[in-house]
Amino acid sequence: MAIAERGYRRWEGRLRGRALRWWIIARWGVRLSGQSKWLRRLVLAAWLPLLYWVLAFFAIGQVTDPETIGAVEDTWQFALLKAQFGGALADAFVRDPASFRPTIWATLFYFYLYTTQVWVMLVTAVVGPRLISADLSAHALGLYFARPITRLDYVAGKLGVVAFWIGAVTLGPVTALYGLSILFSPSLEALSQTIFVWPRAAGACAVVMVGAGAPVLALSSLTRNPRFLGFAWAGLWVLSHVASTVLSLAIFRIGGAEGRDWTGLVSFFRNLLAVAFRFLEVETKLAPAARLSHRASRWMERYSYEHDWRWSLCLLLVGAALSLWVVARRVGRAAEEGAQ
Amino acid sequence: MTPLIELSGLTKDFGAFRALDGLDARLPRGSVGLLGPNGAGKSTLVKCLLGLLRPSAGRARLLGEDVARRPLALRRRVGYLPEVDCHLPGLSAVEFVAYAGELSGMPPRDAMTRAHEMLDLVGLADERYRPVHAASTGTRQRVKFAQAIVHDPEVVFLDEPTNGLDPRGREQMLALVAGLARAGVSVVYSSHLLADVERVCSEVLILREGRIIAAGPLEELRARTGAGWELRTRGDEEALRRELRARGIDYAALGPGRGVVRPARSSAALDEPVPSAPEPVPAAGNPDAPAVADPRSAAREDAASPVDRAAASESTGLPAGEGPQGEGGAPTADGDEATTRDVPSPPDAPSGGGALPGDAGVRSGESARPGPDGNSAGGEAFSAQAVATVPRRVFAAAAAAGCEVRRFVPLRSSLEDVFVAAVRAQEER
Amino acid sequence: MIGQLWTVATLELRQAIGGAKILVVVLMLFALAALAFAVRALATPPPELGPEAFWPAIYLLMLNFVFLQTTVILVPLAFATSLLRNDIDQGTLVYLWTRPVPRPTLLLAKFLAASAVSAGLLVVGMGLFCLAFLLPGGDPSGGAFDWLGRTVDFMAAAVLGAVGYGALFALFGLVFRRGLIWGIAYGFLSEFVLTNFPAVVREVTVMHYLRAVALSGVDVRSLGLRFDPEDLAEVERLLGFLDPPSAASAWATVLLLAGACLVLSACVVRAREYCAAPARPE
Amino acid sequence: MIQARGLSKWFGQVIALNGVDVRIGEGITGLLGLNGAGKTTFLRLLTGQLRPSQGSVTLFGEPIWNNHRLLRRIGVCPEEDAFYDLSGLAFVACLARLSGLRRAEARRRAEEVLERVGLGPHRHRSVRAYSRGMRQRVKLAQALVHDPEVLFLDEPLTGTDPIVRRELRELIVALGAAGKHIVLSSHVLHEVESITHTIVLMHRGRVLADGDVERIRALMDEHPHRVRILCDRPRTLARALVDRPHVVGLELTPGALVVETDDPADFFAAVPHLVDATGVEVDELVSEDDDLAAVFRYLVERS
Repeated sequence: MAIAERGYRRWEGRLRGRALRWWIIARWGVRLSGQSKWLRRLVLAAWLPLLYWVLAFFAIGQVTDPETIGAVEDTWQFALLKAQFGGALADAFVRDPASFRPTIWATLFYFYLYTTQVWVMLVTAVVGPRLISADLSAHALGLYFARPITRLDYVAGKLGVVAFWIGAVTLGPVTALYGLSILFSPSLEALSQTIFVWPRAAGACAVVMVGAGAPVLALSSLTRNPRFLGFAWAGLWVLSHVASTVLSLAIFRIGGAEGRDWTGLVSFFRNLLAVAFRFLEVETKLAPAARLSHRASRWMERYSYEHDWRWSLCLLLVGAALSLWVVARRVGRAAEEGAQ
Repeated sequence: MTPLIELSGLTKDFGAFRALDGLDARLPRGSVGLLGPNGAGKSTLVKCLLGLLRPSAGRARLLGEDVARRPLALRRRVGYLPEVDCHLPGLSAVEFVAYAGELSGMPPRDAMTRAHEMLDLVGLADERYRPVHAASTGTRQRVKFAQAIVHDPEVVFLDEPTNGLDPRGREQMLALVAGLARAGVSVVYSSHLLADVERVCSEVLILREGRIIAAGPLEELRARTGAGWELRTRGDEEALRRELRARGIDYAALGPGRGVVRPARSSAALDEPVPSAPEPVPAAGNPDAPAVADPRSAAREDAASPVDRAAASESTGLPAGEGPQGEGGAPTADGDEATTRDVPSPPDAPSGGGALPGDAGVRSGESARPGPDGNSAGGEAFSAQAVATVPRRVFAAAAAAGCEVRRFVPLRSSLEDVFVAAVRAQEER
Repeated sequence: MIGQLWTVATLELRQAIGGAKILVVVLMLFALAALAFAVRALATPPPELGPEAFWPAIYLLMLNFVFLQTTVILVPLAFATSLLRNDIDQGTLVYLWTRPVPRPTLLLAKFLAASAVSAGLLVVGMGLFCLAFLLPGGDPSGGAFDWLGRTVDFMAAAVLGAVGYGALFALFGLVFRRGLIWGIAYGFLSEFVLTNFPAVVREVTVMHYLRAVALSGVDVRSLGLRFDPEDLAEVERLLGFLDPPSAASAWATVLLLAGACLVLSACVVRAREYCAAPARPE
Repeated sequence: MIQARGLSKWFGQVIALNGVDVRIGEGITGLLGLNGAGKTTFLRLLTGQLRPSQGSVTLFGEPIWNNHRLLRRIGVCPEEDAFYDLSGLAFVACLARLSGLRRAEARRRAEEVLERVGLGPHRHRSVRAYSRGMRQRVKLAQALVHDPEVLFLDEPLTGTDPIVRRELRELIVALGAAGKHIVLSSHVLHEVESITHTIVLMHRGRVLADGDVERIRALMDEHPHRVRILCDRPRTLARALVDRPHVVGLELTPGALVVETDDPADFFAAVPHLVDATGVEVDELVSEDDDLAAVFRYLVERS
């Protein structure tokens, strides 16, 4: 009977290349941050309003279904549609679903994205601050960089974590919603008209992931104690929105200045939404309906942004790039210090 | 076999402060000791070898590869136990080690099974499932050790691994390190504790203020210091001294019931003037409170009035190396992080007895001090034959004097004396 | 006694100045000043409102909403909630707690220092705000509006707020483990919800009194604000003009509240143990 | 001086002190125990930072909790390595002011005490730039500045390198000699033994033994000793030893003999005669249980 040698044994396996190191950091980061109760409650809360949208898409599917076309006026689905889109647009849609389907889809998806921005702020405020500051205060960077890992892997991994949770609150619900709307749509031909929605929505979510994720990482890498960071981050969003509102009120609403209202650029929310608005092409889709229904035109006025969306996108991307650069530099210096 | 570490003119500056000043050394594979007081540049050297710090000048090669050129490939074959207290936040011990394994390139499943194996090795039972940041110092130190070896590195850098461990923890850590060396993993053991390095390393590199003051195999460095025995007795000391002198053995008393025995030397060198004695036994207050400079010896003292062993070694010129951990000697149980002989920072040690004011009056006269050139000269004067019969004569004398012999240990030079001699040699250069 | 009070106060002052908090607050104040400058530079009075009516109205509205009702709560919240928390986390509380000074005195000294810092920052912030507003074009209302007087009223309200809210948030910091969350909850509740309720409920909030002090010298009607009637009522309601208490009674009420909070804090500090958790059991 | 009667302290369900009854007298007393044995909690109770959950603890007869006048007579050197961002002099002078000294006197005393702990030349540098040893010394200085009667030192020597440890020890001994009463906590056994003979041994929140080391030293000879003898002919020595009445165990390994005896005094007296008679060449004779650590282990296992 051979007694197994209890002491230290060599490992026969072979170490893999450096390819997916960032994925490992991201995967473990998500697992670790997933343990926080607050975060799970937030994500759950973000998925709840989905019920209403599902109902709305169910109603749309039913209403445009050929057999029931005749007796549609008095059904609850049509009532819901009218409540949501106003009488004129609802009638037009029922009569000629093909041409109005993209409008309805784009608007509904935009509304959903509009409501999730608050969740994005809260989720990043909960997940973001601890990601790097905890590593800094625990001197963990010495451990990370004593292993075959570059700063790029580390930063990409951490960005992956915060992007995952932003996605869980935006891309996740959007994809689920799109899947259900496909199920409820009566025919394949309807599907072809709305195929544009998902990739564009996903693009908008990607911009949100990077635009909101990177700055919170930069904040997280600046300090060792993340206690105030969550509030500071949320404060930044709210204050930028308040400042933008005050500016637009003072200058364009009450004051009489001419020219396009550029104040939207000051607000973080508005930048993200302007990009989403453009990605889903809500404006072009809503234009034909605006002529018909008063409500559609009011939406146009309320949700569209006078400033050019490209400025918003550029502002977000530059901000993200700057943030990631700050993170890389801080992490690099801390790696040497951390190992001190 | 390519050497483990080759340093050529390695220099590292932090602004004006020069942490490493032109290091040149070649160290073979196996367990290498990096020794020096806190702030001597040990950690900086380790970080340069790991590629965490870029050297300001000169080159360092690890396992035959230049550290600055391809650090990533090199780091896959290296494990690191940092000195600073660090952990990966929020993870339990087993997650911590598995994650570390994956970061080094192990597939997830292998990393998890290997993590459990490593945690068994370091002796973590159910604490492995609790978060590391809430664990005790001992547990955290063991987890740090496990994460350093989970990916089966060829060389492991251990920076003060026994920091903050209680006696039992220290013993286990040293046994683990020895286990590593047995399994063929090269170990670079950086510490300011001499006894740890003595027990684990075959090669030693002694650093002081960024410069190498001694390097080479441990045995060679220690050969330079002479022989002698520490004797602890209880009973009539005067009778014992007379019996010993009658048998040609010189007894240098260090305190009541404690002394150093050496074969008596005929030459006059024996009775040179005695330098001022070790620190004072405090007059008022607590008369018994020993003014002990060297922590290690205190543990050996009788309660009566233990006198400082280090001071004794300086004044008697004899290597007062403790040596209980000599060949086969079981490590005394009370070794905790400060117990073992620590490396005195040179400004104090080499100046020897002189720096210590006041007098003890206990040993004036008996102890001899072979010249100022340090203890190495005193050793070789004895012939091998004279040395061999000392033990029997000592026991015979003790029997005749009717004294108890509570402790009789050969005085083998400890690294402190090697350090002291090296520093003195360096200052002369 | 006074010497010890002064020593602890300077210690707390030094700690407050050195931290990252003050940096964030100063940044915020500069941002507000920039906002004022932008509005003054870019906005033009609408045709129906002459410049002498438009600018004072905008200035007062911004001072009240952007400054008084947000910053005057946030700054004391940042400094007063963590009076002991900083020392506990740093581990330096032991130096104070083992001195022959009664703990309520230590707390009082720290509170005074924190309030002084908050008040100073707010006053400087408002000064900056006013300066930034007047910079681009001198006095827009042609002398009709006493800019300095009104700003000083707001500064007085800010100091009162620093003391009032400071005492309240100090109590939160001592009683609750996560004092900051409760502080924000109260700030949000009192600021956005209660102040806009009908008069009776409003008396409960500190903001009501701060506003009374801030707007004591202003009569909106005299401003000649020719909003359409529906807007004017809205502005009045927002500015809490229905039945403002007199400035003196407002000061008295808030100081009374602050005193009560401090007495409560003193009792809490005597009763509870404030020291870092014991060493982890082996 | 210090009297604890039935003193207990718990945090939630974790009990830190469990019914401690001890009296600590004048002079230097060592508080000894492993990490987590309750030393820090006991010191915090003694310095008024914690309130006893049960029982009482008094200093000079007075209860300590919320008794700030009593704090005038004590100086505390905490375990945490925590400081304000001040220079050494400013730090000590500021705390001196807090201890009731006027501005001029505080500064003078601060200069004096910094000189005494050997930080004279560094007093204007920021404390956070100090080395580990210097930080320990400035902590000692702030505890000494108002010339208290009693000093509470929580692990003063931990984490310092040997040279600083030696100097700090000399400083503490000198303070003891100057008549200050000191309660010194440490988990490093021989360090405390090298400073004082009066020790209080704590383990898992209870006092195992207290009093003079001599009394504890006497315990040494009560518990069995394992003595290892390295010699050329272990068997002959073993044969001679086996009929000794107090030898309870013999372990033979090549070149070494381990003897277990329950009367060490008798055994050590016999050894010279036996070695002389058998003519065995002994290289080394070491007892594993002839020191304080052994006593601690023995008491811990026994309790």
